[in-house]
Amino acid sequence: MGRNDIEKGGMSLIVRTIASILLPFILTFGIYVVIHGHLTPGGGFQGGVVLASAALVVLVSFGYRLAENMYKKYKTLYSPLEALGGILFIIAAAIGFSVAFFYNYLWTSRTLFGGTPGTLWSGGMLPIMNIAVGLKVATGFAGVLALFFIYTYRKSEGEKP
Amino acid sequence: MSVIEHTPILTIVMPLTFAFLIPILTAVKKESKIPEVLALVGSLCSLVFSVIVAYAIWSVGKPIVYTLGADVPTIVYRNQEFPVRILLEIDRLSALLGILVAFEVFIATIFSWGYIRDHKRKDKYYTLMLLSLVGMLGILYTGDLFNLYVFLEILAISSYALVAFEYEHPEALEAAMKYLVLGSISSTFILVGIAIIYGEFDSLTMAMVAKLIDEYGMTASLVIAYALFTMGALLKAGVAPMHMWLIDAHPSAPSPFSAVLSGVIVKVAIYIFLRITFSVFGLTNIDTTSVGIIIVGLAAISLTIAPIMATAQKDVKRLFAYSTVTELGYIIMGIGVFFLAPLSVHGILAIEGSVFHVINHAIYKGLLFLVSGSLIVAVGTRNLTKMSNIAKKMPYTTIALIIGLFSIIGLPPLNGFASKWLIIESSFAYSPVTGLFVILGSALTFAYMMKVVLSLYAPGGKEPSGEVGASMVVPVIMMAIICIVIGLLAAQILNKVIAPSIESLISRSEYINAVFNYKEAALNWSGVKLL
Amino acid sequence: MIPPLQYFIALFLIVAGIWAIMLKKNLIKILIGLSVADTGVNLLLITLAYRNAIGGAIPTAPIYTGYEKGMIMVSPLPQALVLTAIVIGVSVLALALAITLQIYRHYGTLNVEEIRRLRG
Amino acid sequence: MKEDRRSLKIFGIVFMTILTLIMFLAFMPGIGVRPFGEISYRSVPTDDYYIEHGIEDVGAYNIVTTVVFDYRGYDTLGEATVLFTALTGAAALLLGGRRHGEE
Repeated sequence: MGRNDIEKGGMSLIVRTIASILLPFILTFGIYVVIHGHLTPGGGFQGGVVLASAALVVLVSFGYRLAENMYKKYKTLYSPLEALGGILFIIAAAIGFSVAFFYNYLWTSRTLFGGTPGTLWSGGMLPIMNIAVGLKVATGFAGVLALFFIYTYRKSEGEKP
Repeated sequence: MSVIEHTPILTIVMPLTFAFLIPILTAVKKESKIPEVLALVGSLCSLVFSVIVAYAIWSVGKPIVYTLGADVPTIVYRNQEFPVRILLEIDRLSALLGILVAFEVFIATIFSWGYIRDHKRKDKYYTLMLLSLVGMLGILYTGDLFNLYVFLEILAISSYALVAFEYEHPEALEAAMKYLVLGSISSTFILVGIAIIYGEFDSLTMAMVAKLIDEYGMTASLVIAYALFTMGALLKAGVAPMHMWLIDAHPSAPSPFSAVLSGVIVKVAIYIFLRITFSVFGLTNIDTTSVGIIIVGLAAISLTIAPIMATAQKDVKRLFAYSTVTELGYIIMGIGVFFLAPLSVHGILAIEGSVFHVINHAIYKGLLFLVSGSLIVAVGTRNLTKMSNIAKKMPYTTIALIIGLFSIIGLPPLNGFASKWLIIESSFAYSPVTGLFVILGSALTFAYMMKVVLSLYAPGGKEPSGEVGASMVVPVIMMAIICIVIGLLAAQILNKVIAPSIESLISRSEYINAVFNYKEAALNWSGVKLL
Repeated sequence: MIPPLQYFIALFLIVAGIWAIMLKKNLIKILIGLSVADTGVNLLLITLAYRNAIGGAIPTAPIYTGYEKGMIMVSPLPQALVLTAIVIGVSVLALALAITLQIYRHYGTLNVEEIRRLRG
Repeated sequence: MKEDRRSLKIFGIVFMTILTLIMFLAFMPGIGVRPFGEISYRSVPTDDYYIEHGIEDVGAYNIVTTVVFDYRGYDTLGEATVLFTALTGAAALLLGGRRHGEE
């Protein structure tokens, strides 16, 4: 902690400790919301946003240095991951091509996710689509947030003498 | 069911899949030609599929319905079954415009091969280009109101991003911001209109809404919903008093996308207006005279103000953007004359002229914007007074440009003549006043386009180093050839292509009944005659 | 002439948002107006989903987990539409913010009138 | 210049007032959309269908998710595409700046 870290965009030790304690809970909750999307309120989008908020917590509390390291490591990854979510969604929709696009083949034939309604193992292609959309939304929003964060920080740094 | 029966959805999903593949494959292998190749294949796929869909519809002669996730759920309403799911409903007009859209994006993608070469962000460019194609095809093929809004937003967001793409020039950013704000307002209008319709009928399927409107008649809230739709669509189209964003946005985009913007995206907004008017609300349920007067008024403003402003422009792309507003005036004028004299002979002639002009304008304005791209690459400037000796150094591009310019002026053997003549003739038949505005617009178009022609031969300025690469010459020449071909075959195209499309646009019962007999209306390959 | 309160609030948000878009000078305020108008439309759609129960009971969300017999549910369709509309609104906002960042870098101001030609 | 701005402002206020009145009119009881909470006599029972048949058609307890991913899955595909478009657009605008030479 100290002035230097704060100037680098990070926050004080208290905030960072609390953030690192909270982080696993946020992630667990996000994943829970995604995979229980067909049973309880929530779903791919809501869970994805919760997961992306974990990324926001990291960005805000740990600041620019960590964000930049993460960014350098994964900068080629977030856009392909989001696209992968989209492809997964299209594939899930295309499973029903024997009848029509978006036909819920998995449920009507009870092949996969074909259990009793109300259990986790039900809903046909819904869990797959929830996971695909969750992946897409989480990476998408995390990517946008990281982009804004790094862009604004670099700009303010560049303007300093 | 074979794959061929899924062509309506494949037309939309194939380019989407390729758009998703671009970032994945680019991450695997950088500094390669992957984005270009994928974009080319994606747009070619949807071109081929849209031609197949159009061929099937022409041989069946009825609208085609594709139910997404078909089979089980239908609800019974008044002893008639109809699907609760999202529908694709394609009639002849949407199939025709689908081919046009896919073709224009395909040509622009070929042209981009040379224009965007070695750009650092070219993968983003090609992804956005494919996504704009997905948005346009989705709008044209959909039979569901909210789905129309979703695809409108895909189209809009990709357009905003591509207008701002060359942000090294700050005016691109301003133009994109203006476009974004006005586009969002128009989207909000359309969404409120959809909400009102949902509140009235609890249904979003266009054909179902149309049937219910016929049954219960218009209420005050439906009139307001129609007004909101019209306002939103005309704002998106950029008709005269709301044209300021268009003048900034179209020149600021990269030239191939300028061609797509001016050529087809503006027309998609007009398609939304036509579809909402004819198929959802119906001519008998709206006050055609007052709508017609408003539209003719807007057209008259477009036809006078825009060409006068264009004459003063030095920037070649800005001049073409003003010209787009003028041409929109022609299209809107035809539609307005139809509203004022619905279902009369010259009314139908007028709207046929409008739809024909939509196609012709897409071809020659696409050509002109692509040529402006070639000039930017070869000369390095958009200023007409600073170019010289274009004709000598770039012979093929010049020939194509001159064909495009003569076409836009309306010289007889070329395609611009046929559609403009239809609009002039029918608007004179309706009233000399409307005819006068159209003639005025033509005369002013002649004036400012001759300015471009003269500057091609003028000395004193920067000279191009030579002809641009083959990937930039071939599409332009192709467009020029199409200009000539459409001009020569104008009568046949009018009878075989345009007139049936208008017929299916006007016949509302056909559109409604296709959904209630959705099983017969599905694309069934056995019903299609092979030539 | 004021519509029922439930609709009035949604319509007020839409109109206030468009008002801010048209009359405010600061780009960020314009974007806030955009967001407010979006929220208004979403509220309008959600309002249309509500259905009165027959016995005066409060209707529940359309989810069968924890369902008891005799409960009535609100319409699920507008909720799905709102889910879509929210994400679309957020996407437009993200792109608009990206453009705004670039505009601020080039001009050093967010005032619409000071930015050359960017008026209306 | 200043006069110009004032006339623009007056036009904006007039336009907005008209728009406000029009939108309010659409929701007035009696002439407009159905009153709050009531089911319109004109409406189609689509929503009842979703509630009654959702479980047997799709097999999920959350009817909203059922509508989002199954009955209106195509909209959701479009929505996911919107998000992808916006991210691609934002990346195209924010990356590749000249000043830092990054990416």
